[in-house]
Amino acid sequence: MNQAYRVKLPTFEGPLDLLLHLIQQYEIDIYDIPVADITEQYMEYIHAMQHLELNIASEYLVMASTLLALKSQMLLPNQEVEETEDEYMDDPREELVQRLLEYKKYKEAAQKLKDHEGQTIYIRPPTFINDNMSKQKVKKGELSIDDMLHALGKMLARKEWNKPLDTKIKRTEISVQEQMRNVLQIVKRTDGGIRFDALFDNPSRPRIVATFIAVLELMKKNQVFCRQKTHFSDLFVYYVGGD
Amino acid sequence: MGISHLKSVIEGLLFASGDQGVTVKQLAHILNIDKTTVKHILDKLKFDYENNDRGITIIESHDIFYLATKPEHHHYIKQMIDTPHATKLSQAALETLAIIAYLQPITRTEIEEIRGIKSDRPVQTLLSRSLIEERGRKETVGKPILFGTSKDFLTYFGLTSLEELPPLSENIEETDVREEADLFFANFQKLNNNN
Amino acid sequence: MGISHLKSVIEGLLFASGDQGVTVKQLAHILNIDKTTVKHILDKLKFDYENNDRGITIIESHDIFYLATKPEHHHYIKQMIDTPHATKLSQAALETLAIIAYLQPITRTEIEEIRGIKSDRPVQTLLSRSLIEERGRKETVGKPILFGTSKDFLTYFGLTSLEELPPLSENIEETDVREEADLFFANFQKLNNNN
Repeated sequence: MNQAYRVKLPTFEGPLDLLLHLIQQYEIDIYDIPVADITEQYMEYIHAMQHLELNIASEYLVMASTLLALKSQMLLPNQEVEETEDEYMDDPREELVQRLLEYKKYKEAAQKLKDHEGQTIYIRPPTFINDNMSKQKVKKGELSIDDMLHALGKMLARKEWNKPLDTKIKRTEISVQEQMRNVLQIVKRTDGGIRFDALFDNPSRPRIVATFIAVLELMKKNQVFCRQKTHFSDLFVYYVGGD
Repeated sequence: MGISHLKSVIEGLLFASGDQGVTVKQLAHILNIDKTTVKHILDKLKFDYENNDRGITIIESHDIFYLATKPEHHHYIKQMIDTPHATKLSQAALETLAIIAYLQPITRTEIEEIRGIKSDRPVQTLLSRSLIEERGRKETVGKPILFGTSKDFLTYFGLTSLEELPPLSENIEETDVREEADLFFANFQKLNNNN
Repeated sequence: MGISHLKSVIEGLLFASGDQGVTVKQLAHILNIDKTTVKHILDKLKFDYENNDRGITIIESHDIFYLATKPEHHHYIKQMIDTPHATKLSQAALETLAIIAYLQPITRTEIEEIRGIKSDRPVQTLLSRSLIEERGRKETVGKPILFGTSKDFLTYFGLTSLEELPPLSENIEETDVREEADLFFANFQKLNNNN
């Protein structure tokens, strides 16, 4: 759960993303990166983050040292040699360029996927024929309780039926969605986390289940996490914070 | 929107409506056309489905329309359900089973309240697979059937007794709520650690 | 049994299999015909469904076939089915998903090499949203888990098969980085040429 504490640099998905941003911002030719300039920009960014006392993911620092090493390599005298095709192959920047290009490719693919988001295709649940269906005994250990709990968790992600005009279904009074919002609100309000059992204020059966499933789901969504200092001690639920 | 486009959208809507089905009124509303046109298109679809290279059909019950398989194909469908690949429990059945396991004895309506969706099919499946069984009737209006897990349920999950289950199950009345919550979580953690 | 009858039964079986789907092998077994014939009929069905008066289509994920609605009708179907504000995927999750989609099966470490940053959290998110699933283990040190996209990935983005993924952008010449990428691209090119 320690990733909960790792603050991500705003708007950047890692050092490669930050570098691509700088390259775009300064209209730099990706195949001919002015290492000294970009290193300076990059370091400025890192310092700004440090100044804001943000916890910088170690990958950013690794990249910083890579850039600094590149910079000093580029300053070596053999740079005087005229750039030829052969020289290009030995360009110390080559590896970084490849990584940037590779990353860029998938970043663009992600954007294309994003454009498709919401164009949902629907599949229906399987059909069963009720008449004289043979009783099918099940085999030992075909499934685990884990599967069952997983199904409970998935229940929430499922599309809910929009109550049609003439439906006979009685809507649940305590929806898990609602309970997730409640739990999240409570947890958000308490900085030091909240005792797990304090979430179960209303001891009615459906509410207990709804709350339990809500916490489970929130954990899966990485919106809250739980901590237990020692075995059998009280559990605390904490808010993870922005995604 | 031309008739063929309307027909395609209505087929899609019928398909997606699943077990719940859809009414003429709903279709008219979504497509922003009058009910007579909807009925006309449903008739056209029905006619298409009568062709013997089609495997689905429209059924109508209490003014709700559903897509369904053709009765003459039930033999094949039964065979598919009986083949190993399909014996895996569906998401709906698993959810329902989890709820029954935790809260037994429980009525179908109570299950539906938690799932927020009609659950007669999954209950039916679980019954037919002998994972759950009837446990008498609840002493309330309509005396609804109560369901609980069966012996086969234990076998299926490789358990020797219900006590091995992450129990929100039988002693709910006696267990104090706090204790129960702790138990829930302890189990959930255990499961998580196993991953 | 003639082709049109086979077609009708296969449509019925696809319909009945729902979100469990059905494989060519299963269909061949149930109908007692060879797999080539099954594939041939599936192609015929797909072709029929392309007609613009049809509202359903066949999707394929890892050799399992499902009947589904058409992506272009999502707007109407959404009006009937309330999708409770499914949170959009974060940039991190989208990037991770794109890498998995094009390079599957792939390990988390390989994803992290491309993204240049730890990716356990987006992988977790994608797993919990059932957009990716485990696809065995890689035969290297530590036997890391391999991830691939799921059927829900296709339905979420309105794709009927992985082949519909948009081709990766050019500057591919330099991609000695991963053999898979080249392989994938070769496939896309083939597809593109076929269109």
